[in-house]
Amino acid sequence: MLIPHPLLGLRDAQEFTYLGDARLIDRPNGMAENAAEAFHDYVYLRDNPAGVHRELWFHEQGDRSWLIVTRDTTTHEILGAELARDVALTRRGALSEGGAQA
Amino acid sequence: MTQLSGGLIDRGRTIRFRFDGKDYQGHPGDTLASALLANGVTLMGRSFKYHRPRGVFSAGSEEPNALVELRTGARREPNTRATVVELFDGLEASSQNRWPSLKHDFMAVNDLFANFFAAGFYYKTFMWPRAFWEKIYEPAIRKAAGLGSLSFQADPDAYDKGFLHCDLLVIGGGAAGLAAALTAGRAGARVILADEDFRLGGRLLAETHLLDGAPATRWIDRVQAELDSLPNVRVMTRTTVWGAFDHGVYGAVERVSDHLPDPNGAVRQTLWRITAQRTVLAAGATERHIPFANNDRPGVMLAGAVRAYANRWAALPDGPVAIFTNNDDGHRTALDLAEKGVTIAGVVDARPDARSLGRYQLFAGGMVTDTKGRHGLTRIEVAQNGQTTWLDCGALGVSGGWNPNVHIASHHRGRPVWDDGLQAFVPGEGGPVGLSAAGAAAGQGATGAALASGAAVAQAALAAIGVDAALPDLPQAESEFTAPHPVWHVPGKGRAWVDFQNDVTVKDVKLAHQENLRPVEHLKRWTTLGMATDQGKTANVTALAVMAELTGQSIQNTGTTIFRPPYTPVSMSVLGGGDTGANFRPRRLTPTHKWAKAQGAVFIEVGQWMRAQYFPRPGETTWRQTVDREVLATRKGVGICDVTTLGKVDVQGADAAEFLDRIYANAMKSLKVGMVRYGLMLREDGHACDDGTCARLADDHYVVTTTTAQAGPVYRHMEYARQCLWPELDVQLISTTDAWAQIAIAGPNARKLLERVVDGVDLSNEAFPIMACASLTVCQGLRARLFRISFSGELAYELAVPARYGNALIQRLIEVGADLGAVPYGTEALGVMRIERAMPQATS
Amino acid sequence: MRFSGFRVIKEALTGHKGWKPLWRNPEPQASYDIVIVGGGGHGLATAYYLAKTFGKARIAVLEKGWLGSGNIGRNTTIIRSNYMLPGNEPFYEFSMKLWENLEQEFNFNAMVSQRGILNLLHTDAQRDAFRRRGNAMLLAGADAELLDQAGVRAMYPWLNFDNARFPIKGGLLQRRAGTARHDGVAWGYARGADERGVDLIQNCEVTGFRIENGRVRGVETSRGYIAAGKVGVAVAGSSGRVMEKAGMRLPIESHVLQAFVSEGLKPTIPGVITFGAGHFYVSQSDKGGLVFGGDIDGYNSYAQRGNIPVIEDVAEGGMALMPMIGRARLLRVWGGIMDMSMDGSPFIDRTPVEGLYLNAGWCYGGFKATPASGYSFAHLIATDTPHDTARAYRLDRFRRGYAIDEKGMGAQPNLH
Amino acid sequence: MTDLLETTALGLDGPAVERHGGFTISENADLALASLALRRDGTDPAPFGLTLPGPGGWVQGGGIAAFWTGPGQWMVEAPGGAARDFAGELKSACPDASVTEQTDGWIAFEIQSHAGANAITGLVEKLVNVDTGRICPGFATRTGLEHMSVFVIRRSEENLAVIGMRSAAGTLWHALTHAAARIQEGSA
Repeated sequence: MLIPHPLLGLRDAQEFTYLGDARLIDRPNGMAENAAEAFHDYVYLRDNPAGVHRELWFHEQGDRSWLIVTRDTTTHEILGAELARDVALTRRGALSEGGAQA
Repeated sequence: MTQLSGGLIDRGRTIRFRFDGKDYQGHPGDTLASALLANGVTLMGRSFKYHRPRGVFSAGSEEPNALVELRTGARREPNTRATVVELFDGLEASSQNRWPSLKHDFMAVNDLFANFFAAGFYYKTFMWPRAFWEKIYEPAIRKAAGLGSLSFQADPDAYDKGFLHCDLLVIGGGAAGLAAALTAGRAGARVILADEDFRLGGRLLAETHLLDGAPATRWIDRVQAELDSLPNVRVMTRTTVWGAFDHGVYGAVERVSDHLPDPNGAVRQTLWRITAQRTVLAAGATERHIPFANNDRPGVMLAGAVRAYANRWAALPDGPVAIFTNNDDGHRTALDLAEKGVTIAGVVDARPDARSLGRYQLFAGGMVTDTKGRHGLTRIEVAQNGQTTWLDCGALGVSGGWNPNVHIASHHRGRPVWDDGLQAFVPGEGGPVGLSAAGAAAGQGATGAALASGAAVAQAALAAIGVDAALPDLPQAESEFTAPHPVWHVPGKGRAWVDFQNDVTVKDVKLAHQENLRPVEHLKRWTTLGMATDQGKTANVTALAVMAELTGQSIQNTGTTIFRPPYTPVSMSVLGGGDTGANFRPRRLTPTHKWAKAQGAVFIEVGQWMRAQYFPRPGETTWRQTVDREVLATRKGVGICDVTTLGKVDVQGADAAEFLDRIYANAMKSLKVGMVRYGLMLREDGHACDDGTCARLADDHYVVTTTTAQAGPVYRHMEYARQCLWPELDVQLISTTDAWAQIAIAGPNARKLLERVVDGVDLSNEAFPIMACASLTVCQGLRARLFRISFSGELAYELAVPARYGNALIQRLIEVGADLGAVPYGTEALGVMRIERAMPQATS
Repeated sequence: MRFSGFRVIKEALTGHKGWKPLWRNPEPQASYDIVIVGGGGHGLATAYYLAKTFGKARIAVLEKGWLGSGNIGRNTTIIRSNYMLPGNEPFYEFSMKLWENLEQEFNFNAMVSQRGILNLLHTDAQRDAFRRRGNAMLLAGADAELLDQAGVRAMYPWLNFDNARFPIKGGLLQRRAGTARHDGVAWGYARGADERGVDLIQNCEVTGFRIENGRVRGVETSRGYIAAGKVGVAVAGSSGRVMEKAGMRLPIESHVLQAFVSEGLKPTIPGVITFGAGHFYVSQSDKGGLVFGGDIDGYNSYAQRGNIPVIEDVAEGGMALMPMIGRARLLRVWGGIMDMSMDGSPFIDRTPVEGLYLNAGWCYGGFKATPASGYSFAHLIATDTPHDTARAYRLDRFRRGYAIDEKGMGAQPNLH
Repeated sequence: MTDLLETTALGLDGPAVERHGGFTISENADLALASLALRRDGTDPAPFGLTLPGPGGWVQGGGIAAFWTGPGQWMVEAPGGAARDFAGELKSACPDASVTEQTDGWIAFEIQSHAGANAITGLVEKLVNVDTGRICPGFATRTGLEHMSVFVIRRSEENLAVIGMRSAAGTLWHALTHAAARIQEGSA
């Protein structure tokens, strides 16, 4: 497999370490009332679709970037890849504009 | 033997070789199979189950019968197809799956009891008494099964692997492949052309077609010369592309020196991982046969193979040749052979309206119904219009049409589709992205069509990646393809083989139908159809057509089994690559390794690291004695231990403190500059996953340590936290594990010893208390870091210096600490001291 | 029809005319008491035990493809009970005991062969861990022996002892472990179930569940609606897909595992060997092929095919362990979908939907569990209480803090 | 100046230099390395006047060189500077950035081809899965090599550097020399 690194172009997937479901970047607030329940779902229930899946890959043998790769699990076709940091910052921005983040 | 004139062998040179202990001669250009045929050898192997005598059946990698053990000693290579072994001087081969000899095989007794060994018989018996399965039945089955045997010696040859990248990969160097490579090469694209044969040309080499009025080899040579001259084209012969993987990655094996008597230390085979933007599959087609009673005798061959042996290698089995066909292609064999002066015993054409294309006896609407000849074909029985005749012949060429080699196009579980016009499966949807088939592999088997298709498919493939390619001028070729008339087997009483190697007959297919194992996967598994070393290349389509006939389903709906890599079997050695011994995986050495080794240390593997486990001294006979001494000496005087393997991460940035506060279970923000704190990390599920220390070197600068085993995962997690969870924090990370040699100095005399190496720093308890840290210099100006931390409960420090000085430092510490009782200790003593002091042990 | 050596001889002498279909091809009925979704090993075994042991009738097994087309038809055939944790070991030992009498019981030779499994060890730490595991096995009534290097050498003198990156220091041997012919297991259960009246319905894909008031009423299929009193789902790699139709998210990820077979060879490797340090395990089939494998590819997948790095990795491991296999050739690589759970252990449990039961999460170790899984699942469906040995395989165990994590890797499915 | 003696990454007293095939492979023990990472509000640094390269790039000038290692992160090389506190110098030059000493974290093996640029390409094909069409002078990347993580830098047409973990220097040396020797054998 080849991962289209946003900065480095196509790279051998062997350079990467796989984590899984990109929802893991949305870590629940540990201080919230329902934290136990939220963490159970966060830790143990991942998206496992037969089809398009957004997932985290770490360029461990490369530039040490975490990527969010969009991939079809039935064909392995890759539809895109972004720097996870950019995605996380965007979400932060969106959240703080909405004033939701404590 | 029948030796013919012409052929693509160099009669000017002679090659000596040996088969089953007998000496023979052949010529450059020969394969083992062609040379054996030229020497009059037709019996080459025994089948898997019934140990039936078998001769060569094909002229390529689809060969089910002529399997040999090639070479001797540690280089012995079982199950090698004689049809693809390039002859070399001194070649030695032996037949296999027989005892005591190929001619007189004791296990051929199986054939007499063949009726008992029908498909699936072993599922129905051998169950009583229970203990007999492992003790009696199974060993007997195992001994009779299998084919060749391994030498049980390590492979002495060298193997290599590598990576190639190209715009266009062309698989197959026949008419279509050459046209594709030429098209792309001239357009300036980066091209790789790979062909499994040792000579480019593919099927053209076996044919007498003229291209632009001249022998095909003239065009092939011209194209090859041009491709060789183009710096953007890499021509790889003896290279089999064996699998298609995701995103245009292909596995290929180049047989670098398999054609040499001895690689002489050079690489034998290279595994290439080829990344191609686009791929043209021009892998040709494989002829299929038509099962009839006793169709497996040596001398019964594919008609196209008979033609290949005659045209390319100028060799045939003894005696007249007969043909059994359901299409025009069978006639071409008769024509070519007749041209060479071979007697044609007759052409049996299953088509009632068949017309003769030359001067030979034609049996239109005929069928071959039986054969004779124990170790080699002598006669065939022909049935026509209700009458039977026996014809004398030494060889029978059978042609049931051609199956496009759709394998690699189907490696992504793409299912081939049945083309009624062609009477063949062609590549279907769902194949590897970026791959298109051309030539015979796409059902374009006529030479002219193959050439045109190769060029056109390459042009389209390049257009998709933005390369404009002009179609090259292609030679004029005769057109010669006609679709076969569907005849899938000859009905009759005798056993008619479908899969030769695994001895699957039409009756077995019928039995599978009778017992309701009708889905094609059940058929395969129940009968073992297509599970032999040839993966049923000449058998599967025929068998599923027979099943379709029985169920009344269409061939398309009956479907194929799944095509999976490799296309042809690949040696374990080349897949396993080069280093299988001590360099199988990286080994990490500590900065003091050289010194420890000189001290006679016993090393232990910790992750990839080799750490000193203990340092035995003369007279110590058990590890326990040594470890006890090391512990006591440390407790009493001072012990020294290399702890470099602990992971180290340099953490900087304005928010470094906040970041570490979040990473650890305990607080780090409150840590003062110049101090160290023990830290515990938790997984998201609450389990402890790592522990270590966190030292604050400056307001915005920390160094944290991890356990040896978790150095990688902890760093990965910290990057994850930094990039994904808290991207707003200003923090920078980098591993410094290898940069610093870190030495633990523990025991009541630790301070005294340190004072002797540290450059003018007050190490008193007041100035440098427990959990203090500092940057300083040692041994006259060497930059160093000192941490007052202990994992063994003693007065202890860890001293870090640039790794290159670690070896000298530990030596120096031992030297200057001699009077303080300085001794080195290893991981075992470290563990003992930690446990004795109830310090937490690193998680595993 | 009863199979026997006598019967084989009789049929051979009479032209094999008397062999009957191994199972019928029934049309699906409008309703069943129990519908099992998935005609793989676990589903077929469940139906078999429901009919045979628990006396249930009106059972159907619905299979979207052909019987045994899931992981039962695509694995490395190893059977063993060498686990450590109390949640696991009694279950797998129960399975081993069922294996030991399986063929006589269902009158079909599945070639259960107790040729022993040897887990190699290379370090002191591994020896300690294996000793601990061996003791746990003994406590659960299984067999285990810790071998030193000489013991390993006596069994397999051709392993790489001398120039190895990971020198072999010993191994944990379970003699009663071994292999079984995977297709034979599926066929044996299928035949046994069919004989007891179970309808095995092939080419029948479940496309949805009909659930009313929190209770399952039946399943929608590609061959129409089928009403059912109870529905048991045993679809291995498709668990995520199928249970989504019942509105459930599972603590499971689907991953691809590749497995390998070499060309046929004369007897080479008598037992099963695992080389954890090199990500490689191997045995030899009765047909002579070396059957081997290694790690999963490591990314979520439903594509049933893997990629080349794992092929190389496994071959490297094999060559490092036994350099004498170098001249053997790889014949075929295949990939199957594993339902990797969050702790590496399976689920046999009721679901929040009444009457809907789930058997899933076998990771890449489901084959050896087939008999016990079928038996326990049948027990659960028939009696609505878990079988004694499968009590720990609950869906809510993470919420309750009872993960069964043999490898200690935590909630990272691709590391189990 | 310390009186402790250096040991090279290969455990020798001096840097290894060997010829294998058409290549000379030498251990660059004198190379100082320091990583440089941007801070949140830091200005783009130009250490000692060197403009830092973008992804995949390596530049040299003013007696130092640098290559991109990750977003906002570079490795700066100072040939011959291993004995100095190069990280300290770099930090003084770029006070706004995070600087970390990396000299002994790595070992650089310099490979010189005596058979032209094509031989370098041939060697790279056997070592790492990076398109040789991209590995032109001025190219640097981090990738995998025989289960190790390495930096590969094309310093010039005929010079390639492979920088790996210091602790695995022996394994890396073996891999490089082995591959280099085979290139010659194969083409002989």
